[in-house]
Amino acid sequence: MKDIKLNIEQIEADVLCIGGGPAGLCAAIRASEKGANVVVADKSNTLRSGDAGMGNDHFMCHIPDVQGERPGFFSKIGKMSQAVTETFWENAYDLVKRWDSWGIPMKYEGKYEFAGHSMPGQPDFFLHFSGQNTKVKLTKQAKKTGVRIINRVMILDLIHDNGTIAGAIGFDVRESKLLVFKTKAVILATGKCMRLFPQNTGSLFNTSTSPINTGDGRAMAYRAGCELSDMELNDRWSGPKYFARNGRGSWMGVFKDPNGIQIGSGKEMTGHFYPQLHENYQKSGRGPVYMDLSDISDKEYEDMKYWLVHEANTPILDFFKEEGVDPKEHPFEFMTYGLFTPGGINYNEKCETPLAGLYAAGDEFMSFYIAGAAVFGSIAGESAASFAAKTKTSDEKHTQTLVVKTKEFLETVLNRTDGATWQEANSAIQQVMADYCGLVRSETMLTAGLEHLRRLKKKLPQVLMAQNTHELMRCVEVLNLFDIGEITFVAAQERKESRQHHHRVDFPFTNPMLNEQRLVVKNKKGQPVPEWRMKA
Amino acid sequence: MKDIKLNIEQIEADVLCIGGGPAGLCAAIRASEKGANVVVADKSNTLRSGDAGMGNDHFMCHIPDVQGERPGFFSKIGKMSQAVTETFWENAYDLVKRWDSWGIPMKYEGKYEFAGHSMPGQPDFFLHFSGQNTKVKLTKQAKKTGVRIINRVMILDLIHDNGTIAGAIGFDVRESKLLVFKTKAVILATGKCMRLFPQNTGSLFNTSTSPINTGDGRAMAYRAGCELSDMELNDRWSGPKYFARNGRGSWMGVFKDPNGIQIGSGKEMTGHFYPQLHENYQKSGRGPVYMDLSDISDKEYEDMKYWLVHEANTPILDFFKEEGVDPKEHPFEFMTYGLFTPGGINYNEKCETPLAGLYAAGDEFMSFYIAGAAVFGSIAGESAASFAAKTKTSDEKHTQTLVVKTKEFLETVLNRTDGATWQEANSAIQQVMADYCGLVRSETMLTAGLEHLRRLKKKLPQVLMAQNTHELMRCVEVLNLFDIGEITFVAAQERKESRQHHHRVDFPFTNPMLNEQRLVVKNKKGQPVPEWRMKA
Amino acid sequence: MAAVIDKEKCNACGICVRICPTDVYYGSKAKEIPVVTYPEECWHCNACVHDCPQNAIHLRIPLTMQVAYKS
Amino acid sequence: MAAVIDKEKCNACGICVRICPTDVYYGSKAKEIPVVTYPEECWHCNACVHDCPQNAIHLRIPLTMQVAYKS
Repeated sequence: MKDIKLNIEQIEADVLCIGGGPAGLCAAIRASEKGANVVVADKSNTLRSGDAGMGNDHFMCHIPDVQGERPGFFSKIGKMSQAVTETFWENAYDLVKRWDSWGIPMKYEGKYEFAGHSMPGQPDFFLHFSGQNTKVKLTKQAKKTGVRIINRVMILDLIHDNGTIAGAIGFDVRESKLLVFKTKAVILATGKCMRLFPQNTGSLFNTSTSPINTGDGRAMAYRAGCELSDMELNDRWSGPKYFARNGRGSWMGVFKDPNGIQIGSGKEMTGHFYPQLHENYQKSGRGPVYMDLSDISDKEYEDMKYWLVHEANTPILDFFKEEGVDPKEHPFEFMTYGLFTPGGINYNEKCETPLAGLYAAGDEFMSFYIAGAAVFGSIAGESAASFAAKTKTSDEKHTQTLVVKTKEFLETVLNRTDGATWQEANSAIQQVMADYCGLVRSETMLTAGLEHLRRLKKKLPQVLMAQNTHELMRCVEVLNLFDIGEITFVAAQERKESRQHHHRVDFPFTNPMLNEQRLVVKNKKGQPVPEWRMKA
Repeated sequence: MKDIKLNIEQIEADVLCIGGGPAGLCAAIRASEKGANVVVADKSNTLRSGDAGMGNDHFMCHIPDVQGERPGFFSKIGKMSQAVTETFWENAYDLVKRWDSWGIPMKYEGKYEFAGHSMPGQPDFFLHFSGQNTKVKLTKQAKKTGVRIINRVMILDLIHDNGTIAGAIGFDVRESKLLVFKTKAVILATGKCMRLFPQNTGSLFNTSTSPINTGDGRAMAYRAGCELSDMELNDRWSGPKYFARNGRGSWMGVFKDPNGIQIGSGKEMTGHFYPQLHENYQKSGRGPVYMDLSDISDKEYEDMKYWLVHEANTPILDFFKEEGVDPKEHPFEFMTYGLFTPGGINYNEKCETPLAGLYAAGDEFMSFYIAGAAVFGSIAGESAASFAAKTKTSDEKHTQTLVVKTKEFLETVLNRTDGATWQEANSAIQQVMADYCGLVRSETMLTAGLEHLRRLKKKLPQVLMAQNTHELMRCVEVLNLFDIGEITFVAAQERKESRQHHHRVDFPFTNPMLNEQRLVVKNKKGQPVPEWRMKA
Repeated sequence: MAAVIDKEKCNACGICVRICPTDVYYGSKAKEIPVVTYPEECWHCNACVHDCPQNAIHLRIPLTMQVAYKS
Repeated sequence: MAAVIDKEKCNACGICVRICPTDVYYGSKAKEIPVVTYPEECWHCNACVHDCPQNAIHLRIPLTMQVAYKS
């Protein structure tokens, strides 16, 4: 019989940043600059963790001297509020300068270069930057600013007291330690939610953005009482087949059909906004669709490869190299990846959430790309620091109960010898999501699927099994996915219309009356309940 | 560094039966009765291996005193030749009597009972029998008849010399032993081919019939020079969701939609012949489809459960029991399972193949159910025994080369420490089959997919890795699947029409000129080549 | 884990190891309580459950395989 | 197996173990050649390949992930 025990360790600070990506690190740096005692907890290691771990090559911003007019595009379509959008454009250039001063090369050959990823008829608004080592530089800057970084920590729940945040509870994923964070403010910056829907066959971890982003922030916030927004409006991407990887905008070729006929004009951004193209061609037998680089010049090809390196696409370039194949001469297939969840914690322009002391930033809701993470990370840090400065540490009674309960649960999972692995549970939730709440939704399917999901969810605590704290981290991720899945079902049931990828066959039309509303789901006594809100 | 070596052991006999299911065991028993020295090699253990391992409750046959007129149904639609069909009906009753005499209860409450599984307008032609322990009884009878059974042996290739069979080569899946069978005749009876297409999410082994039936016989026969027939005409089944298990005919309820409205009259056998019903309902948002037992009487319910036990469905009954749920009161969902490969070695009425001394029986081609396995198993045994009686053991030169080459390859896979597991390779072939040669086929998709498949296939010998002989067995299964997958692509390319589940979007019509022809694929210098044949 | 063995009831007779069609018990030793080395290869056929003279085995049906039913 | 370590080149510095985002190297011991405990959790991000000072790591792209291209 196993008998793993977790030792309790307490960590005190003013501000805790959960997640050490661009948002979390920028939050930590700013909060620390503002005088707060800051700790960052990352599931991995901030040097290379998350979507930005191996780089990003485009930073959305407005630099008047270079671009002239401010691009209007994103202020019109963003699901964020007008105030958030405005705040973004006002602050982005400042972040460019700060990053540059921290050693992140924001200029290319001595000047700001805007190129790629832009929309037809709009000024270029993506600054091309050599971002392969962004996370290394941000980590260095955070340490220099006095931030304490604790890597390999899985935070699993927020500690709160009557609507006020008091910290968080987590564990070390390499050692048997339960970590109790007592802080005055908490910033959620855990990124996207990727492993809810199946992405690709063959592997749970073959995802286009980081597979360890499992909506942990969303799930914790929901359990603590925050509402989640737009959870039913799932989205899809496309990219190389079968090596799931984002960065479509960096492949400078055109799409061609099997007969070498170009699809589209090659100039528009349909590759971004019509990711189903590839699936539709495949399912209708007209496919595959190829990314064809044969018509670009040698100079363009060399440039493309340079930027692909900074856009974290070296593994695909290396694949072709090992294969002895030049992608310029060998068109390769694209595919449509699975659904994911952009909806989440709809933070305001100060990064506030409905809970006092709780802030969110970056991809906790939608995305302004890495630039949005930088801007709102910094703002979250500022908000959290100023909240912490005027707040006393909360009392401990509630914490003790939670710690005891959490410790007991985690140790049960660790010491179980017969049961379900996290992979089994993760596959089960993906199966339910794809089969009942996927690309085709209807009242009858949603009802049946939600019942099945809840039946499985109820069993999880009785069967989940982990051999060590690493697997325990994966188990907690899956528990979060079950919460988010349940919320997605409830929201999909409530939205009785079709919109974007939310396709209700029983309500096939888009209802224009809902254009100005958004759907949120709240935790009411453990049950997810939908509510409509006017858009801000 | 690992250094696993395989010790060579030679086994001599007149007849080798590969596979110890109803076909292989009946073949062995009959060959032994006819005076041959017989050995059976089974990947598992003949007591419980294969589709019939835990039972079967219906034996197709014609007993004139009970049924009157012979059912005409199967003689009209079977893909087998008229001669094979005739031979079947002439011999099935004899097998009933033989099985009964071996202790398999072919009578129910003292008499032959025909019920269930039948076609509208046809006499009942399935004898209901209590077959849960069929394999135990057949194994006992085989031993009694003097058959030598070697369990846990994976046969991987036939030994042949100028079109004449000389034996087979395999290995012990529990010990490091290479087994060289020197026999005058070989009978292939390895069952179906199940793991080529994805069946269900979550597990490679969640298959409706036995997951270890991987078309080993088909692949070996093809490599040795036999043509394979109807490989592009893949088929599908339906059954309980998500617990893939055949035995649809034993669930005596009706299908209902989510509103409790019955689908179909409830009397026809559409559940067998329209398995896509469930997928169509799901994909169109009208699902799920429920198996509803609420209208059957208590007596019918008890009968149903009795027969489900003999039809190997106890695990599903046990699931409901543990769940505390009575399936009579709780309609449960059905689903459409993935494609599989009924096509294969189109043996004649004497079970002969084009190779002298090589015979095939049972599910190596299509299926006459367990009755067909019994009948043609017995005939194969008779043919093989009489062939062996007039044949000398073949010379050994060719065998030695093969043994050395095989030993070297297997030891390489066993001693490799970095590489691809069988699961990875199996997932890869399933991905290619589903994406390029699945429910939608077209020239462009088939061409692209075949190229990708061949690229992967070429790499397999360089990357496959097994920790022990158990995993080595799975690796060999996957190598067989790659051969069968390649053949399926070639046949699907050649059949430029749509027929059954072979849906060519570029050739959407069924071509009546092909009604009387069948498509075969032959191995010509290592390349699969299609040819058309007139139906016999 | 597919097959779950009750260590109190099991008498290490080895029948399950002998008969399992997919050999999930590969690597089990004679006269010792069997080990489930390859749980993901369990077909959930119930052969070991049925043939165990001690009634010491039951199948845990994976979450991915639980039949969806109406409550 | 995702990351493959060249045991001749590796100097057991532990950088890959420290930085791997998905912690495939869990269980590796200090000053020993790292072990790939959870290969199926490799995201194939190239972080370890890039940061290895000895150039001792390369990724084997699984058969399921090989990009389909025209020859």
